[in-house]
Amino acid sequence: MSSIANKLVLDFILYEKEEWPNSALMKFKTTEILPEIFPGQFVQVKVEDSPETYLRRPLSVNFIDRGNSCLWLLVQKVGPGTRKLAALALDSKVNMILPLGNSFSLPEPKKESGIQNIVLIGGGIGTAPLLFLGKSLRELGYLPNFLLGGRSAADILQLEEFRLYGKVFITTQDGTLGEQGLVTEHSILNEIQVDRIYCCGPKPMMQAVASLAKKINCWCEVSLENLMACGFGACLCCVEKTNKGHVCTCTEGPVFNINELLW
Amino acid sequence: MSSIANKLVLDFILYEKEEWPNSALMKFKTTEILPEIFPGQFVQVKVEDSPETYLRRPLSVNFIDRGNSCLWLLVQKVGPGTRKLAALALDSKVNMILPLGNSFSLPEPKKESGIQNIVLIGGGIGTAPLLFLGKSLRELGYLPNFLLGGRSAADILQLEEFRLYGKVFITTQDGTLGEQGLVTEHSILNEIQVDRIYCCGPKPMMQAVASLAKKINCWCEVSLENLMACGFGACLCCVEKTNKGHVCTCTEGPVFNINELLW
Amino acid sequence: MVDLSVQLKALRLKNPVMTASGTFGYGEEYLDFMDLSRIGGIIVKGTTIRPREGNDYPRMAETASGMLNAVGLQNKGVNYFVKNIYPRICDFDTNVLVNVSGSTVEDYVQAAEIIQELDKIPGIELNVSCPNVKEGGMAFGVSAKALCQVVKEVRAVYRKHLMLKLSPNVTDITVLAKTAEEQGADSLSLINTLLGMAIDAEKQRPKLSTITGGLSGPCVKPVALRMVWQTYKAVKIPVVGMGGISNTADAIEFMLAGASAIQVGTANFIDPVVSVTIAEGIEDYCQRHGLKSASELTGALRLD
Amino acid sequence: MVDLSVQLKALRLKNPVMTASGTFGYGEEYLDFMDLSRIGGIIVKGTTIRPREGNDYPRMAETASGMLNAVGLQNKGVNYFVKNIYPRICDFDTNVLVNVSGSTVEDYVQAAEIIQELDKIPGIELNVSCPNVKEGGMAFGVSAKALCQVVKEVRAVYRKHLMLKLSPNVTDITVLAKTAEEQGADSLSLINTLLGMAIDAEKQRPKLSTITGGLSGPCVKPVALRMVWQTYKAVKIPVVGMGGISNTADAIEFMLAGASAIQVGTANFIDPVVSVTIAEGIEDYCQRHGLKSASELTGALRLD
Ligand SMILES: Cc1cc2nc3c(=O)[nH]c(=O)nc-3n(C[C@H](O)[C@H](O)[C@H](O)COP(=O)(O)OP(=O)(O)OC[C@H]3O[C@@H](n4cnc5c(N)ncnc54)[C@H](O)[C@@H]3O)c2cc1C
Ligand SMILES: Cc1cc2nc3c(=O)[nH]c(=O)nc-3n(C[C@H](O)[C@H](O)[C@H](O)COP(=O)(O)OP(=O)(O)OC[C@H]3O[C@@H](n4cnc5c(N)ncnc54)[C@H](O)[C@@H]3O)c2cc1C
Ligand SMILES: Cc1cc2nc3c(=O)[nH]c(=O)nc-3n(C[C@H](O)[C@H](O)[C@H](O)COP(=O)(O)O)c2cc1C
Ligand SMILES: Cc1cc2nc3c(=O)[nH]c(=O)nc-3n(C[C@H](O)[C@H](O)[C@H](O)COP(=O)(O)O)c2cc1C
Ligand code: FES
Ligand code: FES
Repeated sequence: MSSIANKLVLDFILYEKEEWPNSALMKFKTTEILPEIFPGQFVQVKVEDSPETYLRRPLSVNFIDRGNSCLWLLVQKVGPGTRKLAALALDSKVNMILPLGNSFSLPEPKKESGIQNIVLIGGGIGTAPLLFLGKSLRELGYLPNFLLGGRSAADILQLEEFRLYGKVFITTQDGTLGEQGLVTEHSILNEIQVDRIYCCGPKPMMQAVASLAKKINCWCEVSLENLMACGFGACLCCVEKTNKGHVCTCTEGPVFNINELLW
Repeated sequence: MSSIANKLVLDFILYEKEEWPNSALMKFKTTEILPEIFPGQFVQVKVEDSPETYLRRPLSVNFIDRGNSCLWLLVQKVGPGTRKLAALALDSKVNMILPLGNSFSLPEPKKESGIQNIVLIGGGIGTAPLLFLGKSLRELGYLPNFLLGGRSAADILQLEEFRLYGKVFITTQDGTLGEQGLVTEHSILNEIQVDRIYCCGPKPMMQAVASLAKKINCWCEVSLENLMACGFGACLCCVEKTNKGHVCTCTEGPVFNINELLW
Repeated sequence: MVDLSVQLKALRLKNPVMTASGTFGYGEEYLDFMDLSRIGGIIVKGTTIRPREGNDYPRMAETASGMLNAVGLQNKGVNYFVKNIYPRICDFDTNVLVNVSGSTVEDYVQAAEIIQELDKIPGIELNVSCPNVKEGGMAFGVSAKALCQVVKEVRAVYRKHLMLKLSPNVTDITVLAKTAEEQGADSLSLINTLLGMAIDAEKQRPKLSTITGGLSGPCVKPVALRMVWQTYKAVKIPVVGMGGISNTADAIEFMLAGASAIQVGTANFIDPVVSVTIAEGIEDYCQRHGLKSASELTGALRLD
Repeated sequence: MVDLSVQLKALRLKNPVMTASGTFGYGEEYLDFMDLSRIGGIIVKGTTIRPREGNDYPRMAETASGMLNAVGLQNKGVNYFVKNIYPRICDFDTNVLVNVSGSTVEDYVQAAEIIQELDKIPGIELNVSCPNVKEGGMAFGVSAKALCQVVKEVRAVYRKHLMLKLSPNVTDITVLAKTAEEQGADSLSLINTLLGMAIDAEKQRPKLSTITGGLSGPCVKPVALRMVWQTYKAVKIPVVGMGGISNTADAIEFMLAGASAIQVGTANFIDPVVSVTIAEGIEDYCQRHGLKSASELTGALRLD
């Protein structure tokens, strides 16, 4: 966990959008200076004028460009809030609270002797925080392996961006892209000696990855997506039972080492 | 009161809009055939995606062009619903229930001997139903006198349209347009022998017109704007106390002869 | 084919969707919009033994995801209903139940006796829970003793389906539910409106002529659902659930919580066809979930 | 200049805005967003004599204009509070009150005695109305007899400001309000959450691990406002109003209905600065309406 910047409430403008049937990549800009943000952190987005979304919606930071005060969100349309968000017109104003949560633990800059092979496993929209994480790892000298899984080819997003920072491996359940099957079944996991796994995706998938990691005795962090009301530690709604008891996933998470979890 | 068409729930598309600081003229089209609509009738508009507007909003029919299935609404921005409506982008879909309510009583077609001078008095947004009414009166051979009042010049809307169908007289409280004062103080009311008054506007203004009408013993209909929940006679929320007891202004109104009211 | 019909004791509904009293007029107000034969039943406007003028205007205020009303049982009395309204609506191809209110036990009993004579009215819904009328009404709904008496005496004279509508403005709804069951109610419907209030901050005045009024709409759904669930577990007679139902999912939730049928209220104002849409939606839901009959949904909430 | 300060008996708030227990952590969670000295007070998280793990996940569900929670008083116990949290927050330049919950009268008394020793805590808010905990909690809030006992015994040992938080899940809130007043409570705060429930129609399961939970947010405002009004008319001690307050107009409405001060709860989650915005808004409102002091708003609802 890194030292965390002050939390802010900021207005952003949507300046670019790429939309797919079930998801959208939304690029936001703010006129303010962005606080320092670490991979794995998230924002709480206010979805305006939607009677069904009283609370904010937590979304991982997909990418940032602090120099230009740009922040990307990758949004899967699963309900009223995300649908409404993904439907926003360019130039719409969106209010966010950020940066929230802890972050993925970054390794020391790469050395000959240390960690060699890092695998970032993302399932479905769980790939969202991995782009930013992959870029940070690349800056530390690593060549991350992105292992992306989905039900079918349409679920695999941002391929070009991922290729900028590392090697990409894909599984789809219907075999329409990459190897057919689940991420945990991908051949790469047998071919290389995995030193570190970062994982984000649906809970069953993360649990499968966690047990694989335990089996091969590999360091592994996962990012949880528990339901949140506030996102900054005030409501105690987002708890996960860990070896320290109930902890808030919005402040002590969303990133956890699998050893802390009771999975 | 005329014989009323079946009520429908119809989708419209906003195809043209004219906006002022406090109001907007919104022109809608539907692909369906519009039912017969009479002046004084209103529609119940669904304001989508506004957490504060659970109920529909009643708005008078400002104008219709049945041949082209067009319907105009003149909307004053007074709260969340009307603001949201007035802010809609062109091509937005809007759902309405229509036609609702009774209508202004139209006179027989003009004869030498009968009714001569008809005055349509509108205050603020109360001018909305008078355009459609004026057009209908013109079609019956009358040259309506529109007496339009407002706080200041900016409140006097659709002047050109009104001039198409009759003579226009104006009062503003600050004197920025027409005579300074209240509608009931306009000189025209002393200059002509008024045979019939139709009136729509804020309640105090309608009450002033009603007492003037009673004083000069003139036939007078007013259009009420009581709070409504359903708009079609199901909830009994919109009642006005009349000489028949509590009656629903959405079915037995919004138009009442002042003799029916207990003002 | 899904069997959508449900039984409320001897009363058969062709599907679980009814419309709630006070939100559906006498059904006639909706004839332009929908075919009444497509729903399981309608509960007509609150009817009292004597005509009532209702409360003064203003009678409604909008609130977050809901509304307050203070109609106050405006109606022309049961005899007017029998003479003038019943003949117009008695041939509706659905169950027409009359919602009955009163200020005294005698009021309820008399009205029930009069309505019993109407062949095509298979039941009444006793409203002991209207928060908008000073004299009685809600008093019966919040005291087990008063409720006991009114149900007992109406039951003694009324032989058709006796549905009792419970008030949510109570500490423990199961106490009242059990009382009504013991006194012979055939079914329980809930919830009536929650007592609420709205103020105009600028004018510094109440928004309703009666200061307080009845809250309905999606805002009350969580409370209604909880009470249906509590009531379902406490009694054996069928429960008819309502409170904020606006779409199929809402209706399914009430049935899972224990409702045998549901009523749609305020949502009719926003979408006058919604009750038919929900009836169709329930059929679709049953098909998708492999249910042969809608009644399998009742109380099927999974807790394992 | 408007005098924004209000008195809750001997307790002076610099303005009428407080934040509600369970929605504001220990205040620290909001330090990034706002200056705590800008509001009248904060009520920290529900505290119990022994540590509590709280309920299982999931603990929240969104509802129309509101949310359900089932946190279940997760906290590390009063002694942990005294040792580890109090030192960090005791210098906040605002009134810090501790919200106290318990399963037995003894629990409440012991916690009150311990907190009494903390110099910078001018009062406690007794929570007898948490709907999310099986053992006690709400039981005290819905029975006048139980409430009487707990207030009496806490009052016997606790000499600072004793605020009693009432449950809305009752037939007649004035009965409980009067009981608390008689037993010496200094002020009453209301409402706590309404007991509600949410179901996932597709999964056919409750959305909360505890099946039912506490409803809060704008959806409950009409009920809260009504109860504040009823309570204000029934007692002489100050009333602190809450339930869905999200903006200045909401706060003004509660004061007009009789609240001497207000608490902002769930709205803090959506806009963490909202309590300051409301405090400023009240000043502006008083100026526009020519009021010299915010306390003139209390009970100023016009009924003529
Ligand atoms: C730390 C964190 C990071 C996330 N990052 C992303 C991301 O980058 N991209 C993305 O598309 N999604 C992300 N999610 C999930 C996203 O928050 C939910 O999909 C969204 O809130 C659903 O809102 P809705 O109104 O569209 O759907 P709803 O109808 O509210 O819910 C649809 C589904 O989403 C879940 N959900 C609803 N509200 C929340 C909430 N407050 N927190 C978590 N889950 C919820 C529900 O359980 C349900 O299964 C993240 C969640 C968390 C907690
Ligand atoms: C038959 C009829 C015809 C109308 N015609 C027009 C018209 O042509 N153009 C126009 O701009 N306005 C018209 N109105 C008024 C219009 O309905 C309200 O201004 C609108 O509903 C306010 O909604 P809101 O959300 O913007 O404001 P809100 O915040 O809801 O209210 C702002 C003000 O409008 C009043 N209002 C709110 N809801 C209603 C309601 N359901 N019925 C009546 N008044 C309400 C409130 O009392 C308040 O004073 C008409 C009203 C009726 C009953
Ligand atoms: C305008 C209005 C009038 C009502 N009148 C009655 C009534 O006469 N008798 C009755 O038992 N319930 C009456 N109710 C309550 C409804 O039948 C229903 O119990 C309540 O509104 C909750 O359901 P909903 O949220 O779906 O509207 C009325 C409700 C509204 C909104
Ligand atoms: C997540 C959450 C936790 C809460 N915890 C407590 C608590 O510990 N003690 C308490 O007295 N009230 C608690 N409450 C109730 C609030 O203090 C408040 O009474 C209620 O939410 C109504 O106000 P609101 O609608 O402004 O939120 C909690 C509310 C929420 C939403
Ligand atoms: S979401 Fe509120 S504490 Fe985590
Ligand atoms: S608005 Fe419902 S009856 Fe008139």
